[in-house]
Amino acid sequence: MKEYSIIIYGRGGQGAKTLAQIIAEAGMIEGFNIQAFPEYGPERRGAPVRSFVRLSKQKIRKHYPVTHPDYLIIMDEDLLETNKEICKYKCPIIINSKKTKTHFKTYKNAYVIDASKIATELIKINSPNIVLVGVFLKIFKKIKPENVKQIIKEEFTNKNKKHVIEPNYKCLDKGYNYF
Amino acid sequence: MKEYSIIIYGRGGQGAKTLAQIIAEAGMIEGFNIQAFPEYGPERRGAPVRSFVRLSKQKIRKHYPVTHPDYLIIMDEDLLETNKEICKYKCPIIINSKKTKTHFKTYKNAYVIDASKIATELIKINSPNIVLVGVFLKIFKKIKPENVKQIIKEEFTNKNKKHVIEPNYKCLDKGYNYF
Amino acid sequence: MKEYKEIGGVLYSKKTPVKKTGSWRYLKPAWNESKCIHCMLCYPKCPENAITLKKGKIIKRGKVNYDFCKGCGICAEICPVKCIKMVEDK
Amino acid sequence: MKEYKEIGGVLYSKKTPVKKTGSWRYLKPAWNESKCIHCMLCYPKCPENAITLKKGKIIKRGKVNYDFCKGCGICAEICPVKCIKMVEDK
Amino acid sequence: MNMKKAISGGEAIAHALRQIEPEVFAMYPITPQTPIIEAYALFEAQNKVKTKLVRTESEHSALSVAIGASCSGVRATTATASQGLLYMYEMLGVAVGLRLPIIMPIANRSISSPINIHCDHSDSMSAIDQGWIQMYCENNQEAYETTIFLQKLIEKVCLPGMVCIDGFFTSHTVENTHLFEDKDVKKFVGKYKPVYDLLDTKNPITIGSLALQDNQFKIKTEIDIANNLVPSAFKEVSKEFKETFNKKINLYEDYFASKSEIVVVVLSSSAGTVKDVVDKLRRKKISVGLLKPKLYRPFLYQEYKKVFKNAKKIIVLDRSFGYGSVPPLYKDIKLCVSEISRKIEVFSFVYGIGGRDFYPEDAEKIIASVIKK
Amino acid sequence: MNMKKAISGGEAIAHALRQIEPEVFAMYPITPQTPIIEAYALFEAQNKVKTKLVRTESEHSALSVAIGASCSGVRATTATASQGLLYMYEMLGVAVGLRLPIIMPIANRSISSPINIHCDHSDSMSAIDQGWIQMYCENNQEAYETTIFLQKLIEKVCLPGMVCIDGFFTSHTVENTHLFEDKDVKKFVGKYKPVYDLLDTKNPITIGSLALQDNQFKIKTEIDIANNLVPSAFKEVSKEFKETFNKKINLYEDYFASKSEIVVVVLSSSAGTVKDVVDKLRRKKISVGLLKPKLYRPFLYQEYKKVFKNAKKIIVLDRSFGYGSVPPLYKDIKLCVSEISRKIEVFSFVYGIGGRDFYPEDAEKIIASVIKK
Amino acid sequence: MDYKQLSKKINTKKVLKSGHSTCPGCPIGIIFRTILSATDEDVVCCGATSCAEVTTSIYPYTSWNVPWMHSVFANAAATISGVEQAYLARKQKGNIKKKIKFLAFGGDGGSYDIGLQSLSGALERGHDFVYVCYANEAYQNTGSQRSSNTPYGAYSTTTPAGKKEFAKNFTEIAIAHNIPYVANANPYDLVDLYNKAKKAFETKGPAVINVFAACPTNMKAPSNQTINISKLATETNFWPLYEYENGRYKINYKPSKKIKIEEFLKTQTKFKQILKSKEDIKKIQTKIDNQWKKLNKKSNFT
Amino acid sequence: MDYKQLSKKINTKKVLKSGHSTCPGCPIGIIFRTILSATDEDVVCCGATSCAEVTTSIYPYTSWNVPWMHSVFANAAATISGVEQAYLARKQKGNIKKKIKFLAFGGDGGSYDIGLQSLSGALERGHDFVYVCYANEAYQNTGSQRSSNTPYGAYSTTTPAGKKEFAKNFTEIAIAHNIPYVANANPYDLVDLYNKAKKAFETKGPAVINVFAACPTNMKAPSNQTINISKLATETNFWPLYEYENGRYKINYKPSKKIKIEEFLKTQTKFKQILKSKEDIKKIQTKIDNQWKKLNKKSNFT
Ligand SMILES: Cc1ncc(C[n+]2csc(CCOP(=O)(O)OP(=O)(O)O)c2C)c(N)n1
Ligand SMILES: Cc1ncc(C[n+]2csc(CCOP(=O)(O)OP(=O)(O)O)c2C)c(N)n1
Ligand code: SF4
Ligand code: SF4
Ligand code: SF4
Ligand code: SF4
Ligand code: SF4
Ligand code: SF4
Ligand SMILES: [Mg+2]
Ligand SMILES: [Mg+2]
Repeated sequence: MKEYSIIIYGRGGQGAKTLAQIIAEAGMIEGFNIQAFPEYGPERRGAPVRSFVRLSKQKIRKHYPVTHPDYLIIMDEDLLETNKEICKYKCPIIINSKKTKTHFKTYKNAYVIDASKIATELIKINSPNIVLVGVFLKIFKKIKPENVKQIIKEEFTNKNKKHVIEPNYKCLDKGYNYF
Repeated sequence: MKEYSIIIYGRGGQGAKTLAQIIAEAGMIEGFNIQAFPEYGPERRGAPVRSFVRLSKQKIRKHYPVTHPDYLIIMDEDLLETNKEICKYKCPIIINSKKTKTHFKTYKNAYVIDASKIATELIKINSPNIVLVGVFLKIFKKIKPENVKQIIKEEFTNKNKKHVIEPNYKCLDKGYNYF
Repeated sequence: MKEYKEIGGVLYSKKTPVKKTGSWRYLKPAWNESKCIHCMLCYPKCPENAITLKKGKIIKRGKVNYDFCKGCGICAEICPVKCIKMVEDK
Repeated sequence: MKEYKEIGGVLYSKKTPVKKTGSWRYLKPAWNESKCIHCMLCYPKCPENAITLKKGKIIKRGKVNYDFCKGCGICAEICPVKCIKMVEDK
Repeated sequence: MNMKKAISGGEAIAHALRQIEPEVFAMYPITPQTPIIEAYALFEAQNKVKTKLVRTESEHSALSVAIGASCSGVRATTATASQGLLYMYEMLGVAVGLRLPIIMPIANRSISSPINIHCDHSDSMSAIDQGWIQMYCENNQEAYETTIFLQKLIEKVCLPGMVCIDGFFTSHTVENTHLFEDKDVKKFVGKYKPVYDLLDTKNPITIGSLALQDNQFKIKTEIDIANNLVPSAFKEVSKEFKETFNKKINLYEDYFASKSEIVVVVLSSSAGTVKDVVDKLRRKKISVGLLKPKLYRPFLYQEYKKVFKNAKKIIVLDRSFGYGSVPPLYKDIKLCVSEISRKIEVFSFVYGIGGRDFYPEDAEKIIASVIKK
Repeated sequence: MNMKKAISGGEAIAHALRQIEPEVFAMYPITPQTPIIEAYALFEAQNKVKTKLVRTESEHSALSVAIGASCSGVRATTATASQGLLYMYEMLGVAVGLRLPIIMPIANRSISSPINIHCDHSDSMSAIDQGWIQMYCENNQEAYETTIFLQKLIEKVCLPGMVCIDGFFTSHTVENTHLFEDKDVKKFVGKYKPVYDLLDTKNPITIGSLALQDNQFKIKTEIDIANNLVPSAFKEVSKEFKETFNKKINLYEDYFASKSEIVVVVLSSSAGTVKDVVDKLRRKKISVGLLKPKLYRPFLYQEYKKVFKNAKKIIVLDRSFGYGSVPPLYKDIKLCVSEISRKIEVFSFVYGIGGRDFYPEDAEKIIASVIKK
Repeated sequence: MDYKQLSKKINTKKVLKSGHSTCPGCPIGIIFRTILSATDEDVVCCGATSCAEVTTSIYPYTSWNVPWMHSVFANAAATISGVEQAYLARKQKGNIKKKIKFLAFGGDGGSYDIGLQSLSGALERGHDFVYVCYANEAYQNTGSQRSSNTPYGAYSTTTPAGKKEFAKNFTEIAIAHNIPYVANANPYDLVDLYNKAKKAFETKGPAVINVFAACPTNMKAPSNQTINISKLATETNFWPLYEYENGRYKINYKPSKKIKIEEFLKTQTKFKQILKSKEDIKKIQTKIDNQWKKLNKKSNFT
Repeated sequence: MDYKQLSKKINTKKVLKSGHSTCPGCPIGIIFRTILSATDEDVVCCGATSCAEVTTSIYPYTSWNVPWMHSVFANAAATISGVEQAYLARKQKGNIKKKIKFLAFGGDGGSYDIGLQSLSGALERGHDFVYVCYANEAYQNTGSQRSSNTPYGAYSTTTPAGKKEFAKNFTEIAIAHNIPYVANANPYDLVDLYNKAKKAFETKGPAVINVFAACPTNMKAPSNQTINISKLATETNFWPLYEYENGRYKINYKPSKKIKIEEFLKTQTKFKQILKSKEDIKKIQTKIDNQWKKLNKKSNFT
C-alpha cells in the first residue's frame, strides 16, 4: 500500500511544523499511520526550514527526511528562490503567493493561492497554515476536512480561544474550495 | 638478598609517617631500595595509625602493607593496648615509654626508651621521631647515622630553621647511643 | 606524523564564508534619505549592522545592506524623524 | 526477587555500633567538682559531648565520659573558675 | 477518551510519566530533551499531575534533587541529553550506589566538541557500565511503553534506569501513539514501596556514609549482583505487563535475525529504517535479519548467542565511536560472538554521528559490502 | 645534583611537571591527588617554576582553565581523581574535540556511592573510549618517566592524556626515584608548538563552533584517526626518549608473558606484586607470566595477540566492575583474544575494589584456581 | 561619547560581522558591537553556550573578527581565566608584547544559573577580565525555558502558568563579590553601555556588566519593539541603570516620572496571564519600589 | 536561652552522638549540637562531603541520631531541595502528618566554592530549609588546601607562601539572594548561635547561617584554643556577628574596644609568614575596618 509523503517549505516562526502536524493528525483520525517532523537547526525566526509528513495505512518504520515527496507545500514563494532543489520534484506543489499561476511556469502541477491574504482577512493574522491545509486536503482527497475541524476545535477550546474556531473553519473551507 | 620491613605504630599527628620516611630516606642514601607509606583513613589527629618501611638491596615491587615485620616501632605505649596483634610478632620492638623494660614482659625483644622526654628536653617539643630513629639505626646496623644527619640538615636548611639542626643531631645520637 | 592544519574544527575568521540573512526578511526598511538628520541613532541599534556609514569626514548614515537586513523594523521604530518605513519586500 | 534489607550501605542509627575515641587522648581533664559553679559553659563547648549532665531538676554538670573525651583541653581553657586541669592520662 | 494521539516521542514519554505520576520531577532544559519537560510542565499547569516540579539551575542539581527525593520515599525523575548527562555524570554512580530506582529519559544527542544538537549515542554510551539499566527505543510507541515498563523494572532490582530515544528522530517526531488508560498504568506500577525512607524520623537512617575497603567492595558487589538479576526481573515484569496491557515487551527484537545468515545489529530509530531494508532484501531472497537490542545494559551476552544461531556475518552499526578501542555495541556483540565456537564474522560500522541521516540506501550499501567480503 | 630522591609517587609526578614547566596549572584538591598539587604549589612558593597556578573552585573549572590556556598557545595541566574526574567529565570531550595536548595525572580512586578514598580504577575506567590517551604506572619511577614521556606523545598526536597512578599505593608511597636532569627533560619536551593560537589577535580564530551533522562527523572521525596514530607515535617518542635519557619506554611490559602458558594481565601497582608471584611460581616450574599494559588507551589489540602466542589461559585482573557487562580490561583482552584462532581461555577477576589490599597470596590463589579449571 | 562617535567606533572595529543567525530584532548584535567597540586594545572573547554563541559560529561560518572561543555552557569565566593566565605567562616570557583585554559572556542561564559558580571563582581569584551577562530572561537557545532570571509571573515553556518566584539578583551577587566594577546596563542607552564597557575594560581585575536583553522571541513581542521595551524596563525601574565602582554605588539614571510596571508588562505577551491579576501586579510593583528605594539608599550612603 | 538551658536542650536531643572522628578540639561537634538543638521539630539533614561528613559516618558507624544523608561534595542544597519536595508531596497526600525541618550543610569549600551554584539555585527556588556553612577556612578534609574562604596571607598546602586574595564574602552573597534570613555566627557565643538557628528554623523559606569554625588543624593552633580564637575573630571584627532578616541588617555584637587584627593572626601559626609584613597587616586591618564601617552603615539605614 502506498505511503504518501509531503515536504513543506516555510520559514522559522511561520508554522511549517504546525502545518505538518495538523495534516498528520488529520490523517491519523482518518486511520493513517503518520509521521510529522521538521528539520531542526540553530537558525532562528525567518530562516528557511522544512517540515515533513508521511501518511500510510501501513506501519511507518523509517526515520529520515522525505526524499521523494508526493506533495509540496511552499509557505512563502521566496523559498522557491532559496531552495533550488524544489524545481526538480515533479509532484503537485501548493504555493502561497500573491502572484498568479502563470508566474510559476516551471511547476507543471502548481496550485497557487494567496493564503496569507485569506488568513489575514479571516483570522487577522498572517498565518496561512489552515488555508494551505484546506488546499492540500482537496488535492489529496483521502482526508476529510472534518478531521481538521475537529483538531481546530479541540486545540482552541483547550487554549480558551473558542472565538477563533469559526474563523479558522472558514480558512479551511476557503482553502478547500479554492480549487 | 633479604628485604627488611618495619611497622611503626603511632597516632595521627605524631609523625609516624615522617618517621618511616626518615628511615627510608636514610636507607636510600645507604644504597637501599626503599618504600615508606602510612595507612590512610578518615581518622584525625590522635587516632592510631600505622606506617610501613621496606628496605632492600633488590628492587621492591610489591605494593601492600607489611605483614611480617622485621622491626616494630611503637611511638606511644598506649598503642600496645589498642593494637592487640602487636604481641604476636616476635621481632625486635622499640617502645617509647616512660616505663622500664620490665613492664613489657610479653615482648622478648623490647627496647624501651622515653624518647618523648628526651625530645622535649632537647628540641622543646614532644616529637620522639628522631630519637626513635637513632635507636632503630643502632639495632638495624645497616644504615649510618650520618645519613640521617644529612637529611636533618637539608630539611631544616630548606625550612630556614638552621638553629634546630644541632638539637636534632643530639636527639639522634641520644637514641643511637642509648642501647 | 600527519601535518595538522585546521584541527579541532578551528575556523580562521579571515577565511570563513559569510552567511547572507537577507532572505529572512518579510518587510524591508525604506529610508527617506532627504528627511534623515543623521543622528546615528539607528546605526548602532541595527541588530545586523546592516545600515552602512557613508565615507567622509562627517559621520553620516548610508543605505541598508539588504544582504543582511532581516527587516526587524527597529530602525524604523526608533528613528526620531520617522524617515524609515517598513515596506513589503517584493 | 531478592529481599533487600540494608541496601545501598544505609545505616540504621538505632542499630549502629559506637566508636570510642578516648584512646586518642594524651592529656585528660581533671575536674574539681567542688570548685565548679555549674555555669555550664563547658558542656555545650565540649566537641565530643563527653561532659555529662547530672540528673535532677537543677542543671548541673557531671563527670567526663572518658570513652569519648579526646583531651582537647577546651573545657579547661574556658572554665571561668578554672576548676578543670589537664593532666597526664596514664 | 480517545487514546490514539499524534504526539512526539518526547510527549509520549511525558504522557507515560504523567500516568506514573512521580512525586518529584527535577528538570533542566537541553535540546532535544525539551519536549519531555515542556509537555510535563504543561500537565502541571493544567493540574493534570500533582508532581512537584523542581526547575534546577543545572543537571548536576537536577539529578541530585531526584536522588534526594528518591531517598525520601517517593518516585523521582529527571530527563536529559548530551552535555546534560555529562554535567551530571558524578551523580550517576550515587544513584546506583544508593540503589535508587530513578527513571531518566535520555534524548540521545551527540557530545561536544564540536557542539552539535543532533542525534547520536555518544552521550548515553559514555555512561554504560556504570550500573544504570539502559533501554533504547525505536519509535514513540516504544518510548511510551518502555517508560512505563522500566519504572517497574527498576523498582524490582533497585537500580536506576535510562530510557533512551533518538534525539529529534524520535523526541521531536510526531507519530500516532496509542496510550494506555491512566488507571491501568497506575495499577501496573502500583503503590511505591521504597526500601528505605529518609523521612522516617522515628527510625533515623544514615545514607551515603564513607565505606572503607572491604565495606565498599561488598556494597559494590551487590550492585553487580543486582545487574545480573535484571534479565530475569525483566521477564517477570514483562509477564505483568502482558497481563495488564495485553502486550508483550521483549528484551530485544529478533526481526528474522535468528533465521538469517546476515544479521544487522542496531539500536533505536535506525532499526525501523533497517527493517524496511531487510524486507526488501529478503524479497530478493537475501538471508538477512535484524537484531535490535532494547535492553542494552545489562547486555544479554547469553541470549544473543541464540539469536545468532544461523548467522555467518554480523553487521554492527554504532552511532558512536569507541576512541582508542572499538565502538561499544560492536564490542559487546563481538564479545558475545567470541563465545560461539562456530566462526562468525563481525563487521563494525559507525554511522549517523552528529545526527547525519541514515537512509535505506546506506544500510543497503553496508550490507552489500559485507556480502562481498 | 643528587637525582635520586625519596619521594612519593605524587611528588614524582610533580617533579616531572616541574621539569616540563607548563605555563598554566589549574588545581583543585582531592584525595589522593593532593601530593601532586601540594608539591607543585611548594615549587611555586620556592620560585622553582614560573607556572601560573590557578586554584579553581571546582574540577569542572580546573579542566576548563586548562582548556582555555591550552587554546592560548601554552602547555597546561591539571590533576584529579575519583569524584573530581567525574565532576569535570563534561570537559573531557572538549579537550579531545579541540585536540588539546593537556596532560592530566590521575591518582586512581574508587567512586561514590558509597564514598571511599582508596584506590581502584573505577574513576579512570569511566573515562575510557572518550579519546584521552591513558597510561597506567606501576611505581613512582614509572609515574615520573611516563609523565615526561606522555607530554611529548600527546603533543605529537594532538590528544589529551592521563597518567594514572594508584591512589596511596603509588601517590602516597615514598620510593627511591631517579630524576633526570632538568635540562634534559626540557630538551626532550622541547619548545611548545601549538597547532593554533587564540592569542594571535592578528589572525583571529573561532574555536568550538557549532558543527552540524556532516561537519561534526568529519571532525570526530579525525579524532578516531588520531587515536589510531598513537601506537606509531609512541614508538617515535620512545626512540627520542631513549636517545635523551638512555632508557626505553615500552607500550607494555611483557614479563615472561609471551613465554608462558598462563598469562596474568593487570595494571599499575599490583603488577609489581604479581611479578614477585610470577618469579616464585616460575621457580616452581609453573609456566606463568605477566602482561602489564602501560598504554591502555588506545588499546593494543594487535600487539597483545603476539604476547599471547604461547598462552593457554589468561587471567585478567580488573580493579573496577563493568556493571551490566564485564570489567573493562577483561573485555579488551577478551576482544583481542577473540581474534586469535587458537583456543585460549580468558578468566576475569575483580580485585581490590575500594582499595582492598592485594597480597601475593591473593594472586597465588587466583592462579591456582585457574590452573585447576 | 555620543551616538555619532559610537557609530564610527563600531564601524571601524567590525568585530562582530553581519550574517549571524539571531532572530530579527535580537539585541545580541547591538549589545556586543557596542561593548566590543569600547576598547582600542585587542580583545579575546569567550562565550558560554547560548543564543549568542550558537547564532554566531555555525561551522564553517563565524561572525567573529576577534579571537573567540566557546567551550561549554557552564564555564565561560573559567575558560577566560585560563586564557588570561596563559597570556600573563607568555607576557612574562616576552612571548607576547601587546596588551590584550579579555571578555567572557553568557546569557542569564549561563550566568545566573549554570555558570554562576565558575564566575564566582574567577571573580574571587581576581582575573583581569570583563564578564558580560546578556539577560534575556530565559533559556532562549533551547526554546524559552525558565531561568532564575525569568521574571515573576512570566510565561516560559517550563512555567506555562507563569513563574512563581522573583528573579535572582545577579548584579547584587556580583557586587557581593566586592570586585572593582559592576554595572547594570541596557541597550536602549548605548552611550551608557559604551561608557560602562569602557570602564570595565579599563578596570584592573574583574568587572561585570549585566545587560538587559529584550528578546522579542522570549517576550512574544514584535521584532521592532526591542528598543522600546528595553527603554520601558529602565523607565519603570524594572532594570535600573547603576554602577558599583570601588565600593560605591551610583545610579546612572533616575526616571523623571514614575511609570507603572504594567506599562512594561503590557508590551509582552509572556505577561498576558499575570496581567489579569491585580494582586500580582501590585506584588511586582511593591518589589520594584522597594528595590529602588534600597538602591537609592545604598547610593546615598556610599 | 542561656547556657544552662542550652545544655539541657543539647543533652535531651542528642542528635549528634559522641564517638565521631573529628580532631581533638574540632568545633564541628559544638556547632552542630547547638544548631540542631534549636528546634523541637524533627529535623532531616543533608551534608556535603567534608570533615563534618567524613568524621561522622564511617561505615558501619554513624554519629547521627537524625535522618541524615550525604551525596557528594557540590550538592547539599540540591539534595535537600529534593528531600523537601518529596516531603511536601507526601504531606499533600496525607502520607506524612508531622512537621519536618530541613537542614543542609557544607564546609567553606562546599559552600563558598563547589557547592555555591547548587545553593544559589535552591535559594532562588525558595525551598524551606536552613543552610549552614561551617567556615574553617580551607579544604580540611583533604588536608588544608586553599579555599576561597582562606584568609589573605594564610598558609595552606596549596598556598605555602600565603594566599594572595582576600576571602570571598559568602554571607553577603547569600544576602544578595534576598532570602528571608541570613546570619553570621560564631561558636564562642553559642547562645547567639542557638538563637540564630532557632530563627532560621522558624523562617518560612530559605535561611543561611555562616558559622566561623576555628579548626585547630588548619590554624596550626593548640586544640584547646578553638574557643579563644573564635572569640578573637569576632572581637577583632574579622568575623562580625550580624543578621539580615526580612531585608534588614542587624549587628548583634559591637566590640567595646578595638582589638587589632594582629592579636587574632598571632594565635595561628598559619599566619606566621604574613605577620612578618607590616604592610600586609595594615592591608588586612584596612579591609576589616572598611567592612565594619560598611556593615554599620547598612545596619543603620535599614
Ligand atoms: C550542561 C548543559 N546543559 C544544558 C545545555 C543546553 N543549553 C544550551 S544553551 C542553553 C540555554 C542558554 O540560556 P542562556 O544562558 O540564558 O542564553 P540564551 O540562550 O538565553 O541566550 C541550554 C539550556 C547545555 N548546552 N549544556
Ligand atoms: C567533586 C569533588 N572534588 C573534590 C573532592 C575532595 N574533597 C572532599 S571533601 C573536600 C574538602 C572539603 O572542604 P570544606 O567544604 O571546606 O569542608 P572541610 O573539609 O574543610 O570541613 C574535598 C576537596 C570531592 N569529594 N569531590
Ligand atoms: S535614526 Fe533616522 S534620522 Fe537618525 S540617522 Fe537613522 S535614519 Fe537618519
Ligand atoms: S530593519 Fe532591522 S535589520 Fe534591517 S536595517 Fe533596520 S534595524 Fe537593521
Ligand atoms: S565551665 Fe567550669 S564552672 Fe562551668 S560548669 Fe564547667 S567546670 Fe563547672
Ligand atoms: S578535654 Fe575536650 S573532649 Fe575532653 S571533656 Fe574537655 S572539652 Fe571535652
Ligand atoms: S531567541 Fe532571543 S536572544 Fe536568542 S537569537 Fe532570538 S532574539 Fe536573540
Ligand atoms: S581538620 Fe579541622 S574541621 Fe576537620 S575534623 Fe579536624 S579540627 Fe575539625
Ligand atoms: Mg537567556
Ligand atoms: Mg573547610
